Amino acid sequence: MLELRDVQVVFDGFRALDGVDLTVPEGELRFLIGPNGAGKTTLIDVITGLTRPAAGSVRFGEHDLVGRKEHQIVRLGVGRTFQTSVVFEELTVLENIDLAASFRRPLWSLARRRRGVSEAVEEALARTGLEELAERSAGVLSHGQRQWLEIGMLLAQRPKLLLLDEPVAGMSGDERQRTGELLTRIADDHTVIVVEHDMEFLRRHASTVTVLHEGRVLVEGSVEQVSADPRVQEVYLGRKASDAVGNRP
Amino acid sequence: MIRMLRRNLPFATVAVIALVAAPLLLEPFRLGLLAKYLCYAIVALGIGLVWGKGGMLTLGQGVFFGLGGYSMAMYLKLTEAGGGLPDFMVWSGVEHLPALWVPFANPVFALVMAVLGPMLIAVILGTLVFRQRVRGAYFAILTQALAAAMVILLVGQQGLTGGTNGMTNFFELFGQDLAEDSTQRLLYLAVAVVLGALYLATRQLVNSRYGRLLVAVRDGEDRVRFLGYDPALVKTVTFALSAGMAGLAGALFVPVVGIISPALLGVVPSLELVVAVAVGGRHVLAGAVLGAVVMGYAKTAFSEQFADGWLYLQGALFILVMTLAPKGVIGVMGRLRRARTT
Amino acid sequence: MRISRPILSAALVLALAACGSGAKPAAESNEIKVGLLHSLSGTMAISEVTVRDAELLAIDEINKAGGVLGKKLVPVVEDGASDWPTFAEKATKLIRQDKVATVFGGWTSASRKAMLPVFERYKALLWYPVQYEGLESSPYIFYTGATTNQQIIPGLDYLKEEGKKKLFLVGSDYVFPRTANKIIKAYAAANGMEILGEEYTPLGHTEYSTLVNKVMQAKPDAVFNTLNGDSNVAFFKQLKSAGASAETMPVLSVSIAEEEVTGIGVDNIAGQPVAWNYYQTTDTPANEAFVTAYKAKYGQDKVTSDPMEAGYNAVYLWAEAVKKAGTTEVEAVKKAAPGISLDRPEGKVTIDGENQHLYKTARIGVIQPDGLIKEVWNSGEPIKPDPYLKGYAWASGLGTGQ
Amino acid sequence: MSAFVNQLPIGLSIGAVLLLIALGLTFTFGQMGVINMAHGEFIMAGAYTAFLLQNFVLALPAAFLVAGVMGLILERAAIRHFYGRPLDTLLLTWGVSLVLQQLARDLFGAPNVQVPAPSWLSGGVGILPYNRLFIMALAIAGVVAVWLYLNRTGLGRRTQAVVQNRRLAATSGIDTGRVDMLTFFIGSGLAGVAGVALTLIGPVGPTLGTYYIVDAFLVVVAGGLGQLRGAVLAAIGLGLLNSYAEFWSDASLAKVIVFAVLIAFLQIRPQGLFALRSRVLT
Repeated sequence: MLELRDVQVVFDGFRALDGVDLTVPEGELRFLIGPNGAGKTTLIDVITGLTRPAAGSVRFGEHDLVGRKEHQIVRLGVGRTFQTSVVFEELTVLENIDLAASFRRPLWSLARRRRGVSEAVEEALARTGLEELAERSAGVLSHGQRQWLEIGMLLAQRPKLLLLDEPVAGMSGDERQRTGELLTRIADDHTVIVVEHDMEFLRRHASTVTVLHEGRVLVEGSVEQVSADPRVQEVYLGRKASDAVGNRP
Repeated sequence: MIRMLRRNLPFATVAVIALVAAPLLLEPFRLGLLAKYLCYAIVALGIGLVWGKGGMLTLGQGVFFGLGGYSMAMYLKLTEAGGGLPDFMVWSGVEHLPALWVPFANPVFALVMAVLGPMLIAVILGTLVFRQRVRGAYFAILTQALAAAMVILLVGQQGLTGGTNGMTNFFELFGQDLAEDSTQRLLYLAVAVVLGALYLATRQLVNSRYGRLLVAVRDGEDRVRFLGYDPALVKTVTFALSAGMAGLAGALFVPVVGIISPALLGVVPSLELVVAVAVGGRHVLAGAVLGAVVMGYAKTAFSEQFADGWLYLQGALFILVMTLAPKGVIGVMGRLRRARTT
Repeated sequence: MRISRPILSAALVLALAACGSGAKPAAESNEIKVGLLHSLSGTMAISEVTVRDAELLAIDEINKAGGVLGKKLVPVVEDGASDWPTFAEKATKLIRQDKVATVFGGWTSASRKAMLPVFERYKALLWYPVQYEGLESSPYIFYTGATTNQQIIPGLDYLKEEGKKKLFLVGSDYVFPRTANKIIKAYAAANGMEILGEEYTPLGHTEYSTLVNKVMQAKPDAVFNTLNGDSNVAFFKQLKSAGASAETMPVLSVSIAEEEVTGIGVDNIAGQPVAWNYYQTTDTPANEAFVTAYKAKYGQDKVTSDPMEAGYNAVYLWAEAVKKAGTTEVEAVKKAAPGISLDRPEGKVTIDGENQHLYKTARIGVIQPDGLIKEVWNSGEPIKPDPYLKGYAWASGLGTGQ
Repeated sequence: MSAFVNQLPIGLSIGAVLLLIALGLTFTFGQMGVINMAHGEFIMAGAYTAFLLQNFVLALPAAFLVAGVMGLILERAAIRHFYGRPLDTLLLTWGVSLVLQQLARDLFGAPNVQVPAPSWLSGGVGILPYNRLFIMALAIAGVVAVWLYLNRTGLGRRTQAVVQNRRLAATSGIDTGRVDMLTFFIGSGLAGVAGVALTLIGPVGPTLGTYYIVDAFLVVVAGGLGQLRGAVLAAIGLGLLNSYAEFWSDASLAKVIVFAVLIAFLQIRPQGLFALRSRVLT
């Protein structure tokens, strides 16, 4: 489904990604972890077209993603969320999701007034549990609700591959719980890649984990395999464990 | 049905005043002035769309207004010349009608070009600029430079455009004598109807998904990319729409006022229109329209009373609006109203 | 959005009401309203305000002397704001709203061209006080400044007499310089003179190093300068610092009068020739009175210039025509005006019946270190105005039409 | 041919003028993201300072102070409420510029005034008059001073810290308000100095600022936000372009050519010559 080969990214002489290979088969829920500066977000940026790699290939199905613009990649079925959620505060929750769901329509047809709510939107609202808030403006949502809205917008796009960048960062325990459940349900019928720091969350929901370190893939495997790996322990525990793996504020 | 009526009641009231009361009550000279303000209001409507909703601050809207005006003026000049050369070409030493001018003898072509010409330029500039993600202040400065460059270009091509003088001395439009008060009244009505129709259309657009998308592009252009839309396309289309409106306004302006000159499309008039929109209230389309009419009227009134004060007033008004009432007159009214009801 | 619309309509009604309230009661029967329409703001205000002042002075003087037809003149002053459409709008207002008997106004050709259709449409009178590019003769405009054969051609005659054979033409990019330069080129071709270069810069241009370089490289005998306004300041400063002086490179200017000299800096321009019909130093009794009265009214440090004098004259000429016609009615005034001849500060002026321009004496002056201009040459007698240059064989191919 | 060679120093001297007028903007626009349309009027204030003092040399520091204080007042009174809203600042400062223009007209009269050029600046070397050389020297001195300030003083480093990350700078104990004030003071002051220099070559009147403002912004746009070296290169590039374009065509066409080239240039380098790279999503 998604195949990265020897991806390299250089920022002003700094090698953010140094030859990453990554294969994610269809239907998998993959976690990406690694200490700060390991290149997790950069990897997501490369896949979604935000950052152009200096070398390497990114294949999604039969498409080569390198060199395509962000919106073109979305149109191929790759969607993402952001660490700091960006939703459109002046629009209502419903409008936010509706906008996400409508991108395949031709531009001129958008000029018509929206009537009713499409199936994709209803579904996204239901899955994220935001039905009650549908008519509220997105500006009044709490941090957790915003993340759910982001995920809802992502679902409404009906993507084949979802990339979630730290979906539970800054959430309360309760919210974490709900997000985790949401995630598992989504993973049932989607391919998902999650960047996450939170080990607890990881243990509970991850199937396969890829550990990045200094722009390279360190190990890949199940949660048990990975946490047992001495290199991972060195990377994380060699320094202060809490510093690297702990919950970020 | 009743809801629709209630929704449109204010619009209907304004429409009746504009279409019935104004032509009956105002003397021809004042009606002409009002027609002029309404032309500006059409441009302002476009600015309200592109800046208020789309967040693109265009300081070159005068260029599009001017291009529309020049298209119309070329047609009027050619009818007046009646097969000969327009007067300014004679004294500029031009001997044959330039090829560029020939098709403008056709009124339909001239009117279409008045709208399409500006849109084309907006599409070209928009594509070049937005695709490279040049935005915000950079875009504003570039449009301002466009206005400056366009003025110099028009002034420099005296044989083609009439230079600094521009074009004036028009006698008839579609066979109607422009000097007649009745013609001027008809023109006023035409301007008012066009403004009303464009207002309704723009309001519809703003309330559609497209309008939501535009606001989304304004507030988070990069995020919109990840919703699968191309913000450059959305922005370019919007910019072109506003350019088309400005062009149409220019085409209407010329027979109403009887002159088009580079002075109308430079940096200052372009900025003045933006000021008007800000004063009226940029977040609401009605605010843009109101602002253009009010500022147009204020300018006339002030320069009739004490000319020197106009710059002070305009400057001060602007500083006040931006610092104290960034939502403009409409915003203040809204606040007052809310204060009263609660 | 819903909140605002009722208020919007209310505001529109108010605006309409305000629009309608502009009408003023008819003039008292012992008064005659006249319009003064010049730029009081914007880039042209520098020049035009002084013309308005001179016109106000003339109105004052006429009123003190008993007015016209026993009625007092009441000036209605409007601001053209250096914006041509505004000139057209304000002209309409003066004619239709204020119902003035005549209008004195304009400076730039563009403002005149913008007002022309208005005056022709409403059959009202405009008195235009500035030298201009000719090729015009509207039945509803009286031109009290020079046309080309009263300023440019005498300027060329002067350069020819001085033995300047190679010219460089520098001008602002608008109608007057372009037309003037066409005439100059035709004149040069007919008189064995050579044009080494012709350059235009946008109005308000201030970077002249490249142009000065072009001029210096071409090594002309003289420069004919039709630059306008602030550009002159930059041009003369940069020309001087490039090492040119009035001796090595005379620059004949047709748009620099006494009031511009200070801004340019006397050091930068002293010794350079200019072409006009009037200078503050022109030695006539009428001028002595004019200069004294002007300084008394507006300040001893003020200077008088050609366009100011032309505006001042315009009021007197109109008043004379009204006296002769016995009415302010436009057609009657037009009929009475031809042949009216007055001794003005610049000497004798006469209204030409054919084209409504004036017979004027051409004068070449040199800018003095005190900022005033000293006459060094004049045409001897008033020159008959010839806006279409019909009387000059070499000018026949200028596409002057009509 | 010699005229062609002559255009090179002329282009450089035009570039120096552009650099001088844009130098202040690299501070206010470049460092703070404030589009100050009244920048041109600060230049004008500098020129009028020279007129009031009637002493060119004395006017340089005096104009720096006068324009700087005006900038300070503007920043404290209005602009500081507008950070993060560059477009609103643009319109606000345009209002300020209108008021200042009219104020100058009322204070000094509409006609241009004369500032005597010092006698030691008359004459020249080859094609370049001394006053042009002086402007070039002043521009170089300005660039060096700005560079030293930004990179060699604590205040300057703090300024750069605020530019790169306002919030982080604030949390690490930098008084961003003071930094803003100072930055605006210096940026406006530099405009004042430019105004004094411009009295050597151009008119001194109420509309002085409007002649330079668009060009100044184009330099900053071409140079890239917040980049001193970008501004220097852009000013020289635009100066040369102006000079040769005008040499081969005419002054009117040259302006149009410059605009077209700039748009084309932005196709290759949309962020200007140099730009801070940022991963922050807007």
